[in-house]
Amino acid sequence: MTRTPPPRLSTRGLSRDYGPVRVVDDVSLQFHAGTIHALLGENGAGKSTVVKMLSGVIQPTEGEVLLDGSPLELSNVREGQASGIIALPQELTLVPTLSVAENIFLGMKRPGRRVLHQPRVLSRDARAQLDRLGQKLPMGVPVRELSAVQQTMVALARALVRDARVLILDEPTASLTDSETEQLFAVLRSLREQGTTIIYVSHRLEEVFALADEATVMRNGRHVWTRPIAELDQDQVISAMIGRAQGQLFPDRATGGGDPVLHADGVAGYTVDDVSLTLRRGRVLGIAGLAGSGRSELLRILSGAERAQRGRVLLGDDDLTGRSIAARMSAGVVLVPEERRSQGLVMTHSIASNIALGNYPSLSTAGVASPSREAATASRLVDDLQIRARSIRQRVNELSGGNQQKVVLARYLERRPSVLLLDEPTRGIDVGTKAEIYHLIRRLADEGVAVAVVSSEIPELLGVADEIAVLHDGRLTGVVDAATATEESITHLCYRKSDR
Amino acid sequence: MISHLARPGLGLARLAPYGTLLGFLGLIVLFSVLKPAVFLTPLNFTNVLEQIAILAMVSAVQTVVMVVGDFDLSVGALASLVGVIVAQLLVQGMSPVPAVLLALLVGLLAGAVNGFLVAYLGLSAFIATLATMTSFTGLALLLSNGATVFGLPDGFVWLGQGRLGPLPMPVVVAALVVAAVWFLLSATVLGRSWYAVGGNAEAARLSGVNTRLVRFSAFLVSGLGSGLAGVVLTARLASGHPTAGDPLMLSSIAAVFLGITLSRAGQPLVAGTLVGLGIVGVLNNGLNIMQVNSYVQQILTGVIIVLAVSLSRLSRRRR
Amino acid sequence: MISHLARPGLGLARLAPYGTLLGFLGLIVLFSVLKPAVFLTPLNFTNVLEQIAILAMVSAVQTVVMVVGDFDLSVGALASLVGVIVAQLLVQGMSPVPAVLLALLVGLLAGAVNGFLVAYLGLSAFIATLATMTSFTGLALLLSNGATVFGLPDGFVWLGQGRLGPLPMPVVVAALVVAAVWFLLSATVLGRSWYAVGGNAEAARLSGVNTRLVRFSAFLVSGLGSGLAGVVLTARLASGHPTAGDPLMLSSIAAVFLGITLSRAGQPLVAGTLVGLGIVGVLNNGLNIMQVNSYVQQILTGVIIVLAVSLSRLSRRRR
Amino acid sequence: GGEATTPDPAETTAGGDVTVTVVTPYLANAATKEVIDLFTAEGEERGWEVSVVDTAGDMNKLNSAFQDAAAQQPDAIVLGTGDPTQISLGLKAAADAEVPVFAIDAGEAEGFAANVTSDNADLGDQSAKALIEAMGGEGQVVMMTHDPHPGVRARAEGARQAFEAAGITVLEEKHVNVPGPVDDARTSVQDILSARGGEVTGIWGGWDEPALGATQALEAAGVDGVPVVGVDGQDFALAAIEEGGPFVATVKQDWPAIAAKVAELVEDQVTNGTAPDQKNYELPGTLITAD
Ligand SMILES: Nc1ncnc2c1ncn2[C@@H]1O[C@H](COP(=O)(O)OP(=O)(O)OP(=O)(O)O)[C@@H](O)[C@H]1O
Ligand SMILES: Nc1ncnc2c1ncn2[C@@H]1O[C@H](COP(=O)(O)OP(=O)(O)OP(=O)(O)O)[C@@H](O)[C@H]1O
Ligand SMILES: [Mg+2]
Ligand SMILES: [Mg+2]
Repeated sequence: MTRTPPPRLSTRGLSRDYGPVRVVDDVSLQFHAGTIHALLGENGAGKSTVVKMLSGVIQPTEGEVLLDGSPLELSNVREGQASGIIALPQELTLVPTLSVAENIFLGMKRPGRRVLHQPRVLSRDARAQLDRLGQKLPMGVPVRELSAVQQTMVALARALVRDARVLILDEPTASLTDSETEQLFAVLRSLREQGTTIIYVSHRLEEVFALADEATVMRNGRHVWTRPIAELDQDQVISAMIGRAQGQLFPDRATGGGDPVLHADGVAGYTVDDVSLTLRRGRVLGIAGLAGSGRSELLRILSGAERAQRGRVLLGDDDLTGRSIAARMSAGVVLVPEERRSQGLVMTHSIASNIALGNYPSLSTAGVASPSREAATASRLVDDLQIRARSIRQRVNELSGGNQQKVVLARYLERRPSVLLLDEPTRGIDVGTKAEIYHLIRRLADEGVAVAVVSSEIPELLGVADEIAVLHDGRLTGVVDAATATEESITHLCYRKSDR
Repeated sequence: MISHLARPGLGLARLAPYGTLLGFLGLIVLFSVLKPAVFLTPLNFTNVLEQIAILAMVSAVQTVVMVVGDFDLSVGALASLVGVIVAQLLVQGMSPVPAVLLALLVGLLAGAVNGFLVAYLGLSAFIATLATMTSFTGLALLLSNGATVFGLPDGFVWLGQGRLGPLPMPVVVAALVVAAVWFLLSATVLGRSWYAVGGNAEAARLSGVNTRLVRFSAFLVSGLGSGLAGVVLTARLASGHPTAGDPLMLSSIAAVFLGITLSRAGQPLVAGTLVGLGIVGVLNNGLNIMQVNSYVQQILTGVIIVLAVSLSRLSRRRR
Repeated sequence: MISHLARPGLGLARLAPYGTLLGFLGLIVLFSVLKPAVFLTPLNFTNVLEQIAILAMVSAVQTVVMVVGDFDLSVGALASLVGVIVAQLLVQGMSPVPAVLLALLVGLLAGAVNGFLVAYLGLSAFIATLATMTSFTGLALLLSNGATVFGLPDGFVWLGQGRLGPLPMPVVVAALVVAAVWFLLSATVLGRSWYAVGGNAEAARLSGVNTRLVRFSAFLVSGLGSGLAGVVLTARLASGHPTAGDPLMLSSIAAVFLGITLSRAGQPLVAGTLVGLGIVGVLNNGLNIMQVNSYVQQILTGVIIVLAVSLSRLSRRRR
Repeated sequence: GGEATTPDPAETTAGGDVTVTVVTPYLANAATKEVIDLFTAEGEERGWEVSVVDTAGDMNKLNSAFQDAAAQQPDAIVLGTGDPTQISLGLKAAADAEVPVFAIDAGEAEGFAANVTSDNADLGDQSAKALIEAMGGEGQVVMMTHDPHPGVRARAEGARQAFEAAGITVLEEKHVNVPGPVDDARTSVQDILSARGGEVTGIWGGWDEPALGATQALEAAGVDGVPVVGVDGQDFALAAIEEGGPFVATVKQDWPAIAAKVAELVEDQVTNGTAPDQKNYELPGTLITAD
């Protein structure tokens, strides 16, 4: 009998309760040195909860975590870090007012640098880290002035800079575009070579197959199985996750429609510059571009969330330029924002009140809210979108990331818009539900809604859109037919300067 | 689990279990045991209610401002100012009803100024209301010439000293104000918008809420309520004093903060504010009744408040 | 782009262009034009410095507490208490140096109590420091028996009334305190941790910052600084008075808030606080010099502060 | 920059006009306000330019106000009530600028050219005696005090001695909070009545506002026969006494006489160069009752 060394990190009978509910139930896992281990499961399956217990953010109700075979009691993140367990949480946790360098080294005890703050040294070291990720970020500005992708890169750099024995990444690529993802994978592979244990949570299965050595599937808080990636295919994983076989991922394309509904005429903002495009009834327009290319800003200008510095926005003959968000929403133009926590949700409020927010015109009488209608609406949407929650009264900060995203979607869908602007709508959503959202988008389009979708996943745009508009550095570099476009042709446009 | 906002009701169900409420009950038990013959009488009960009635009006409207995530430091000075104004009008022979209405209008206008500065000019509520507080105090002193304005008609004084059945009038008015604020906060779209703006202003804005108007309206309510409190205070004292309302500022914010310790969402609730008021009122009354030395009474007040609030920490689940 | 936070320096580069600074300069120009012969003299300049010196110490440490996202309402009461204690010790014959050290220790302890309540028990800073404020005031009244404690030795009084070269001692002490706080905030890892906790405590915690210790330390600094302010105040008044420091509370928070309007990140900066202090000091001095009626002066103070701060809105980029 | 450019006195007091600056920490107090107004009127009658600076209870600022005032080189500075032990710095600034300082109702101190005051101990004594008489020479009293104010503290001391001499027990001394003294006193007395029932047979107010609060508490509780006295003789107190309720007496300070005396001393000093012959002038107060 050969004595194998104990796994780098393992769990024994790990369970976690929130109140009366057990969200992780008797999970025993083993993570070995020098491997990348994917943790998979539907939204709300308990992946992030496991990750939090491994890194000391929360403590298990039962069971234990073992490092190199010996039990480990982590009462906070600091103790986890001291043991070499470093986690990148699912939700962005940066200090918005601090600089890139300060965020990267925040909370790190660096020998010889524990008392004095030396910004120059800090910036130099930070830049070295970002170089590994192939990122050039402005070092001086507070991170809140960076785009969502850039912020994710900062958070990644923060996780990578701490000599991790165990590195846990909870959906690091949810908002990354392909090129950033590739850079990240290169770094992760080299860490694997050096013997680091990597635990990787993601809903992008292609990535998992490209990167991981082993995969664990969780369902309803329980461990389903752990297998080597080489023995698996995507359908197996999906059916293990959702407990049944997956139907068709993408719906069929539009057949009819096409009347122009919303028209942007030479709009400009901070990054967006002189963009003109048209959304058509019954059609889905995908919007592609690199990080920071101004995709989000374009939608924000169309929806009134940000004032256009130039240009006009027309809804039919109706000039919306200068109208408030509320006025545009009443006119039927609705934006589902990119960042669910900072822009979408009132985190301490319930699912029901988050859905009601923005729908009061139909959920009240003479200014008095109707709790029964609010509840009925919320219940219906929770069922429709399969939001996994104990009740519609549960606070959204107790939901898993993907389910929070669904609550945001639910609010805006209930407005029954005629123009729907979606910014990264499937960020953090599991494959099963993604398919449903794609079908939902198509159903809305078929009912006559004009849809725009911003996404960092080009395959997603190819699958769901009729046409794809591509932005580079705020300018439109082309609008192509999705049926004939390929990933390569879109990527090409993403990098190409507009020929004006 | 219980909804935070979707269900109206006095909101007791939304309170965290135990917590500061325990502290409040503890205080009642303490004084009941120590001085049963005095503390536990209907008369003393009415006294306590009467003593906190005016503070209750201000705390109720302060609750609204704090729901949207701001403070109103000018409430006390405004109550003083409006009190002086109504007294001046009455002394100059105006009859009570128009005098009161005019004074309330001043309160509303003052609230509009605060609201404009905070919601539309974007000043921080602290600076804006500290500045208006200073100006209101100056105005009150100027209008009253720094002195007590007295000689008010009985019809008016009844508002502060009369009774409706067994209840002192200030208690009746306070009950109406609290009920109105409770209704606004828990049953109306405006109330939910206040909570949404306080919870996440950007999310509210992107949901089509006119966040500026919503914040503005909170200060309007605060101005009106503070003005009313000033009117009742003047009636209760049968005279207008240019600084009579000033202590209301810190106490009202304290009552709301005490109440927040009872809220699961970390946002103020009318029910929580009532408990906060109860603590302030019972503590003061009880220590007076115990005949504690005035200075020691101050020391104890601080200590007991800390103890009462710390109880809410015992019932807190670990993070 | 200009470095936002990564670069030390007095932090002027981090200030929003124009803004409240304009308001401050506007005030100086105003009074210079209206009363050049009095306002623009070195003597008056020293007077203004001396007048804001004690407030400057408290505002500097209040800045630290507000950087971590809290308030300290007890600063004024603590200054009073420590002032009474040092006066009592001196009157009882202790020599100045040990008396001052002992008094500062009391300040530090009081800060530790506040820090414990806020950082470790998790009470809201408002409630916790309001409660300790009440207790500190009660203690100061009790220890002084409500009266002024006087008859302090000259060696001690020199700390408040003496001069070092042309500079009054309180100005020298205030400069040291401000410099120390500035150094802590901008050049130490602890200072950056204060900013991190104030910017997003949850993010800081998940990055491995000991957020409790960091908040606790902010209150320690505040207690020590308030205690020192109380000592210097007592020396300046040549007597200990149980409520002498009380006005420092609101003024210090106001100075920090005024300063925040100059910060791009919306977080307090020492440089901003200095401008806030400048506004408070110049406004008070200037209006006194103009011999404006006291009540009108209060009205104007509010109005001018609003105007000065509103200027910062003109230079703000629209959202 | 050492070479001081202290303004030439002739420049600021152009044309030989007399300027007087009044500084006070208590302008929001009606009695203080009254005497300062009276003094201002006296001064203006004499053709002086009188300005008033209030520091709203802030003693540190009071010193600053002295400095500001001294920097302007007025002919005199008048302190309108306040504690001389806390303003040595301000007095020094005035002395350095060679500006004489007169005090109204402050107390005797080195830096004052003179202090003109009511005898606060006497005010306390007179009011206490009026209360004792109204109680029929016996009983137990509650005192409403505010020790941080030196004048009120002296009155309380005077009253305490009078009660002791007459064999009256002081049940409780209740500190009245400022601002908001009327309501605070009302609340305290309401609670004291609950706790002590009929034990209390008289209430002494350190100034008129707490006395008014006590009166209202007694009336609201329907308690008869417990007299209240105040000190200061403010208008509202006189009105309350006239009504014939529990408020039976107050001691009016002779503000007109005090203001006139200070103005006279200032005039002597400034125009005639004669220093006051006394450091301290104490003018008696007048007891006012319903009769
Ligand atoms: N603080 C909390 N209180 C109550 N329930 C919670 C809390 N945090 C998480 N849960 C519940 O635990 C379950 C598992 O959540 P978790 O975040 O681990 O899911 P996940 O697998 O990471 O999902 P996703 O893919 O959507 O991120 C969910 O049903 C969620 O509602
Ligand atoms: N108010 C603003 N002030 C300054 N810069 C801004 C502002 N709004 C957006 N930007 C900048 O404009 C650029 C485009 O931002 P936008 O969020 O639209 O990009 P995006 O294509 O959606 O990228 P991402 O994938 O990062 O979300 C970013 O670099 C961002 O920093
Ligand atoms: Mg998750
Ligand atoms: Mg984007």
